[in-house]
Amino acid sequence: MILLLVFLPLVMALVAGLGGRLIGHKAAKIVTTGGLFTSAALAWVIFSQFWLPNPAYGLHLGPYTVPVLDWIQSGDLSVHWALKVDTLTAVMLVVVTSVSALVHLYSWGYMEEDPSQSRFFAYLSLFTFAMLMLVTADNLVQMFFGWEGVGLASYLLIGFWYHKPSANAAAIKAFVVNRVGDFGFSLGIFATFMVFGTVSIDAILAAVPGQAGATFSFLGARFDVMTTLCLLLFVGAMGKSAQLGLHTWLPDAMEGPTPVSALIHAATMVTAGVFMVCRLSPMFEASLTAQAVVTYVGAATALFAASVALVQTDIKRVIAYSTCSQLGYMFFAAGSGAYGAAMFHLFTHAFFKALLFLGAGSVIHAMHHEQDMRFYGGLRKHIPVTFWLMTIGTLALTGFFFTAGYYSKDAILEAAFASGTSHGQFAFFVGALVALLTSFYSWRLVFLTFYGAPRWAGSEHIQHALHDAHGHDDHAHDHGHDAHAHHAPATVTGGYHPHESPISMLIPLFVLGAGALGAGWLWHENFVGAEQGGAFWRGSLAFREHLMHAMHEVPAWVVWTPSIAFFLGLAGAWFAYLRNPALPGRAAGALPAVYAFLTHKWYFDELYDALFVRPSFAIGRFLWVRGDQQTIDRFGPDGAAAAVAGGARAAGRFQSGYVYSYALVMLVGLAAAAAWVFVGGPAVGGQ
Amino acid sequence: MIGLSHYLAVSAVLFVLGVLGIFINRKNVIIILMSIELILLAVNINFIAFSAYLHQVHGQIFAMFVLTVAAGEAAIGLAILVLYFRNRGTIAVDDADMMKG
Amino acid sequence: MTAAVFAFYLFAVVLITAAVMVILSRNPVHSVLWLIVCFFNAGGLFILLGAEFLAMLLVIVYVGAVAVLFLFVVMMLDIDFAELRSGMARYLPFGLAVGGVLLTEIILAVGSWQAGAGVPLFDVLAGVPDGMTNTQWIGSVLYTRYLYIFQAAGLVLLVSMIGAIVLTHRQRIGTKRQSIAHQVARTPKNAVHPAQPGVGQGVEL
Amino acid sequence: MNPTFASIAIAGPEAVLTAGSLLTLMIGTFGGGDKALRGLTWVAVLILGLAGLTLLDDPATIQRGFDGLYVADAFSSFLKVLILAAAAASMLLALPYLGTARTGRFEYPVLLMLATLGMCMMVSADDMLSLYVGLELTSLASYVLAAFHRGEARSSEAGLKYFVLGALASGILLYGITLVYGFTGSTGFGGIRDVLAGMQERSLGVLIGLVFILAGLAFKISAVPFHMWTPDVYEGAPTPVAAFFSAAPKAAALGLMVRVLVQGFGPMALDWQQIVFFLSVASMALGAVAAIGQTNIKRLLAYSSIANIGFALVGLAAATPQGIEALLFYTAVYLAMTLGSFLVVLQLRRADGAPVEAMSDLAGLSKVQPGLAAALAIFMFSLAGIPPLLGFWPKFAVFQAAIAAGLLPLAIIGFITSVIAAYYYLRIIKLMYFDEAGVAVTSDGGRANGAMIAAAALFCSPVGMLVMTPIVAAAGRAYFGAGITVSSTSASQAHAACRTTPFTTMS
Amino acid sequence: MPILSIMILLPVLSALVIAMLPGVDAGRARIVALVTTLVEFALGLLLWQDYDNAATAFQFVEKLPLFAPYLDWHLGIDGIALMLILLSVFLMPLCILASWESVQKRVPEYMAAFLIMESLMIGTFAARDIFLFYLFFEAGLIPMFLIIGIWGGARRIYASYKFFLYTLLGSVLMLVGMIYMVGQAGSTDIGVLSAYDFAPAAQFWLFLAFFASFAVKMPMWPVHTWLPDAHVEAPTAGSVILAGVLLKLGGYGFVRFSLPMFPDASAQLIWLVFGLSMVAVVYTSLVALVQNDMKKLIAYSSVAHMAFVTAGLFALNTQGIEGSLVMMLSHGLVSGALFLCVGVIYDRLHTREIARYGGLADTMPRYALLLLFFTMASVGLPATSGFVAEFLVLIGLYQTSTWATFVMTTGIILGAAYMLWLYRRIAFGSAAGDDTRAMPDLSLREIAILAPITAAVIWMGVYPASFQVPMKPAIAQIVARLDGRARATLPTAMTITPGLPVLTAPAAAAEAHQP
Repeated sequence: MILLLVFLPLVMALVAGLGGRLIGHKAAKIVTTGGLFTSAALAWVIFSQFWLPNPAYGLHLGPYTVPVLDWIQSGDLSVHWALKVDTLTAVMLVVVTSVSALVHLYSWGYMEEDPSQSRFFAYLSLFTFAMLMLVTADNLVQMFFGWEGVGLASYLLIGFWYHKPSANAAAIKAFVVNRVGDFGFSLGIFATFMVFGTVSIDAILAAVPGQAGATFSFLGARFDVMTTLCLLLFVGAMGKSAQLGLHTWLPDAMEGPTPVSALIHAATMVTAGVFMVCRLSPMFEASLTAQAVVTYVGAATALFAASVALVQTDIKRVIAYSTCSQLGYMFFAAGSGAYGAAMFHLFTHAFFKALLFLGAGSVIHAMHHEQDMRFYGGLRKHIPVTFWLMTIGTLALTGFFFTAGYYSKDAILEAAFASGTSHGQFAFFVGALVALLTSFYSWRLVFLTFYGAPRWAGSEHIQHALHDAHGHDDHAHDHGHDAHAHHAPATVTGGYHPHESPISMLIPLFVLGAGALGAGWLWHENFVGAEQGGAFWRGSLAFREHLMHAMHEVPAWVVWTPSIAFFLGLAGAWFAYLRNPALPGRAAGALPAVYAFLTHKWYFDELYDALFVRPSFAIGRFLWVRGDQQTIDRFGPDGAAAAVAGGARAAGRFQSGYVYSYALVMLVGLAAAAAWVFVGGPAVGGQ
Repeated sequence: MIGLSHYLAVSAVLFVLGVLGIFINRKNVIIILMSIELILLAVNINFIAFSAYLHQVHGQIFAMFVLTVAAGEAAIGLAILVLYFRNRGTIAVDDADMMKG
Repeated sequence: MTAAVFAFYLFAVVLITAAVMVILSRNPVHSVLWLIVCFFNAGGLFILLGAEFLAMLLVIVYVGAVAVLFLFVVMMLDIDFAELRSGMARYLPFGLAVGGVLLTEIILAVGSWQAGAGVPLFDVLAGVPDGMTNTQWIGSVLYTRYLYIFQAAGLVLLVSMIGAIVLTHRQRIGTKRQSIAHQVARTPKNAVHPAQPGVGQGVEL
Repeated sequence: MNPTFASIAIAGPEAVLTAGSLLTLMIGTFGGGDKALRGLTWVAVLILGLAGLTLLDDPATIQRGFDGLYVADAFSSFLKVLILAAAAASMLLALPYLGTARTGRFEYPVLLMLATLGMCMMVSADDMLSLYVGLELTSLASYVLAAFHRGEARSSEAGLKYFVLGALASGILLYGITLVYGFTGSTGFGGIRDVLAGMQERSLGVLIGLVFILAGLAFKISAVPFHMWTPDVYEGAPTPVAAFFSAAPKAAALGLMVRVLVQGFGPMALDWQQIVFFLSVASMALGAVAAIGQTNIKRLLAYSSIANIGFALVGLAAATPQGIEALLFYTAVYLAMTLGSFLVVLQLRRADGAPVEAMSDLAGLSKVQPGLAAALAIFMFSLAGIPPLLGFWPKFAVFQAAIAAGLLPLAIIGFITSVIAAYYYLRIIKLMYFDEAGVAVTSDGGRANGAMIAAAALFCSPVGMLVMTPIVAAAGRAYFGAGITVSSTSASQAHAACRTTPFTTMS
Repeated sequence: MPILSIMILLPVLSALVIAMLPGVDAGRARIVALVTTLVEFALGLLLWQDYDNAATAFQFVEKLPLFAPYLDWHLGIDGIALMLILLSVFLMPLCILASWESVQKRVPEYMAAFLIMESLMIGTFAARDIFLFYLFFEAGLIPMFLIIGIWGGARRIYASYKFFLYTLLGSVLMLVGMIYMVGQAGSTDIGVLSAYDFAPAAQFWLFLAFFASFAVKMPMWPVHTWLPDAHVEAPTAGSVILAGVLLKLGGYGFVRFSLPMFPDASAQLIWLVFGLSMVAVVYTSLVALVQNDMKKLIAYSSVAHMAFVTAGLFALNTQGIEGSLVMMLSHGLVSGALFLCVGVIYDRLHTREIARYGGLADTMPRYALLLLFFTMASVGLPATSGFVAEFLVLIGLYQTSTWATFVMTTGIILGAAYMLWLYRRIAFGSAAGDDTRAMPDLSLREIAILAPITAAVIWMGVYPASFQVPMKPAIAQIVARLDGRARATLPTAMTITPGLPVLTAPAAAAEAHQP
């Protein structure tokens, strides 16, 4: 079953990708979507086996591993292709396959006009396969395979509209920044192998206690082994999950088609880092330092991303930064020891963030690929279904009572507070602040998009659509956002009539909306419940029951903090964007430095560009010209050749053509040889 | 008393003179040919001196054959010289540099 | 100072002086003449060493033949002697230095000669009976022991002969040579060619 | 039997060559004259072949004749075969050239044969006297041959230079011989060796004599710094003569040098080893470097021969039997390579009928004359010492000997110079294969020359490696016939010892 | 059946037929060459099939004293040689096919040169006599010189000279070393020499002598500059062979000679190799980033990849050496394929300048897909051969030098950067001109060339055991020979000390993890 689940998407991807031309778009879409729904169904079956008590397995199914093939065998190193199934995996399987299946379906409508749809669906399925390999990995190397595989798919999908230079740049950026993370991840794998002599996750986790507290010396200093391993691996997680420092690719990744953003950059791939930390939670448990680092990084990311999201005007970028911020939540939950809470938030987040993205996609679809919220407004009446579903998503995201986000975010904040560590306390306060910001920017998005007066006429996309009745291939045009960043948004419709998306796009929205509403209520006891949690996870992550107990005993103000933050944010957004729309502009004018700092995303891109990208090219050019050509070649082969040629000229001058100079050379040679035997020869007679 | 070394010294001087004759002279190839004769003469003096002091006939025989060969050599040398003169109209050593490098 | 010592120094000094003049003379004819002086004095030295035969050979072959050959060529080549020898070699100082070094080395080397340093002074040949002259002594081995070399020397001379002829003998174009056989074999039949030319036509020969 | 007749019987090649040269001379003079050149050449080749046939004796024995002036052994036989073959080739390859250059005179084969006779005498010399006379016989004939192209100023200039310097060199050689004679009382190699072996301390006179003799011989093999004549003479002399110079006399002079140094001066091996070392390094380096700027093929080949002599001398510098074996092997292969190269050059004619001498004339040859270009490419790669062409293996052998003798620096320098030298060999390949054709070049030569080119190319190609074993074996036997024997050890032990020990410890 | 001899001699024979026989025109020459190389490939497969994976001894041994006293015709293969021979015979038919239409000048000679090249490559890997190895090793220069010089690009003369003389200079030093070794050990048999213990001082110099040759061949920084020139100027198939097989000779030399014959020196000089490899990875990757010429970029990437090979070999442990060997095979396939890809578009537009292309994903989608695949294989994406190789190398290297691993691993970032930057400029965006837009997609022949390589790359990436298993006994032998040699103490050596609260099997666990 698990084999079918995992490999079906691969097969379908190959069918659609290689045979897309042969079988046509329609067939390609059918096979990939069909394959994914099959996988999703299987995933739910597996999940239910772990979730629901079943006497057939002694109430609950235990973890098991399905071997597939030998992979790399070398000396002590032994790596297999194998599929590991336990609760953690099952949760991920559900998330991945469900969202993927829905996104497939959604894309039928969204990508309807694209000339290379089959390629798109192939990529989606390929991505799903890689993600499934990641979550079912029984060893670090296979996890790395999935890790890189999803990176590849992400690269391909971000750059799907490869005519756009910005999409190409974003794709490369995503891949390379992820590689930076992978750099840490692979070093972590190497170090892990060196310390534990194996890369099998089960074996490593079993051996962790033996290495706790071990140190190694390196360059004269002593380092804690487990801390080092965890931090190296965490660098990988940071890259994949776009944590502060390695986050820069994620907002740019919005260049990809919106379903991709929903699938990869919200629900699944970016959570791989969280998944890895949870999967290896016993290792992190062995190092307090590593946990603290994880917490701080998570908290910082949450804060950073939320602050940037406040000022973004691109609807997808707002959601992207929101994702980034929510990933920060998950990390500080993990860092606080509440892995279950992290996974829970991952689970719920998948529903409501995918919902938001797909909703945003629906809006964009309706607005003819305009993504700038400044050209939206008043869409509530035109696309009501989308409006309502996005509102549900926003409620869940901001943690309105009894929505999915309410349960998971509360759990995280309470766990952080209850962890009793200083970094946990810190994370709690940051988390509370971020909850407020989240509420503010989320509602800002809703208000800007669906309320107020229409401001559509300023959009070039809309203008295009109006002038070009067909206008199908808009996304094939190279429109940067700067190109149409008008200063004064028009407040007219321009005669454009947005339409609600087709049913294939709405069904996924409904399903996800349901999840966003109900998933928290349905499963919170399993994921974070002190009593059921242990039985649910069954050792697939480090589940601290006492922490879960402590969560329920936190002071009341802690419990109420997120809700208060929600209301404060909602009120703020209402005040700034509905009640008093001129306020944001005035605020930006009053604090230009802060505004610029936020709109430039804390200047990370500029910093990296100056620190890494430009120097790399400059050094490369320097090494090529100065190093290879002017030093190595000049003093090496070319220099030697020149020296020999000079020698040849000198010898030629000696060969003057005159007999007497020839005779002289002979005599000099003769005299020199005679002198040599006189003074320098060895004292040898004839013994 | 005159010893062997006296003869050898004379011969050495003659030899070096012959050698010098080859390359201090830049104008006339005939002088070079004569210098070669001087060298061979030095050789012969050596042979005969050694032969006398060793009481052997070897050296004298050798000297005789050197004389013979030297005569032949002179003939060839002069023949080449004549040929060269016919081709170039000069026997100046300085002019013989058509080939170099 | 015995006569022999005097004779040695005389011959030696004249020999070296003449050799210097050979290489320094402006006029090649003078050089040849100085060369002849060299040969005579070298012959004198040979006689002092008891090698009469070689002394005579030197005078006969060198003075009689080689030097004359030189002279002949010098004259024949018709060179403007005034023009020649206007300059010394550019490398003269260096050349002299090398020559000096060489001379020193040779003198040092031969100075170490001592009879009896492992050299068998009187070998088979040295023990010829008394009363045998130098010429006889040479003659006694020249055609026996040195037959091989003697023959080879003949070939050397043959080569120089062929060489001289090959290089300098010119077949003059237009010279008439007598061929007696051809003359004798001539008959009217192939000498006379009857012709009956028509009017205005020439005879084709 | 009369000892003289017995001696003549030993000296078969020399006797045949003497009689043959006189015969051809007479045929030429009284027979057809210059018109009979073609016939005479074939007659001369036949005589050379006959002379070769007399070598079919058992080469293992050492026979001395003419009261110790002459020795016939496997060493001399090996070299004589090479010399006779090279001379025959030089004779044949001249035919087309002499036909067009209007220098077709019947004396050419006669002189060549007399020169060959001199060379045979050289390699069979067991005494300074026979050495000298043989050498002079060769030299005098060579001077004439260099100036053989009478109407050509360059040819007579070449003859003049060759003569003057050659005479100087033989003067130096003779002077060295007198010193050695005076200090050892002997002119025979065996006698010199015995005296030297008995000497208690080193004799300056013998040393200086040795240096002078070495200088004289170095001139003949054109080792640096006694090489200066080589490029000019090769360029000026008629091309077939240059081919001849580059081949047979080199073999003879190398053989002579080995015999003098090993048999005569064996006890002084450590002394001459250093001089040979220097000659070798200087020749390899100069040959490699100076050739780079050349534009004339013959000059280039002259420098190439200088470099090759340097490589061959590495074997002598090793001063071990193994080194001599390698040197002989080197000589054999070198002859084929150099003669082959000259043959190809001779085969080519420019459209205006002039012989090809400028390297630029070779441009694009591979398109016009693919066969000749391929052959020349084989020779060039072989001369450059690139495996698997045969030219690599003698280089390998000499350096192996040098390393076994502890001369690691020599080997390293040698290999590096071979890389530098590869550059100019490659240049010819580049001209022929990479460049577009410049002037039209035609092939003009007899079938015999074509066959010789093919044979030489085949020999130098990897196929030649198949005959490597017998050649090396013959060279090995040749060495052990040269008169060095180790007493009181069995042959196999001696072989093992000889491969690594210098002569001094063996004598 | 003397299968190795047949494999060596058959191409030579075909080459002679093509080059010598009159009346062999271009078409026939192509067919003869293709058939020959296919037969060779079939023979290679036969070799693989008959190869006994478990045996440690050399197999298919042939020994004839043909070239006494200098060397023997002594052939035999172990797993390492087997794999490299397979690589050669696999790439060869593809090279012939790749030249099918692009080479129109002097086709018979061209085919002959390639066939001879094939024979020499097989000979190099199969030689069991050290001088026979040298012979084949060195002889390869000649056909390659001609291939670059005759059928190369504009600066072919400079490139061919540089290639020839550079590599020749390196290898003559090795030859000196070989001669010395044979003199010491008294045998030319590689097996005997591998078991002979040279004095450590001698090992040091011998190691450097061999290093001079193999480092140039590899090529390692800073003697790499011949490679970009040679690659750029060589015709496509020439580049494929150069990158695919000839560069492997250096690595093969290290593993066949340097490691087993000079184990002490190898262990002592790891700092040198690591240092150069580290520089090479960063240096050449950065240089590759700024190239405007496709072939030059790939050439520089080859230098970086080869640095992984050297670093892995001198990790001196099973993973490192095995990884290096897989890397050699993988790089042979991948870089060969990349050059073929370049050749495909070069044939259409006759320029290698990256800026002249663009938007090929539109005009040549099949091509873009394959190029993407090979790009990813080049950057070492898991499930391609490149990953297995890089991973093994680095995991092995980590145990020897953490610091080196750290620096070398940056190669995976930089590698991704320059390869994707290249791919973006070629395949993405819009076409640079009308001629670029008019380029037709891959023909059937071109697909037939690239598809087998694709399959092989995936096979090696997913199930590398097929390729690793035959090599294991040989590698085990080498590792055993290296075992216990005193290693140079690197300043970055890492030792693990167990923590105070030891829970399980304290001493044993700690011992086991000491590097």
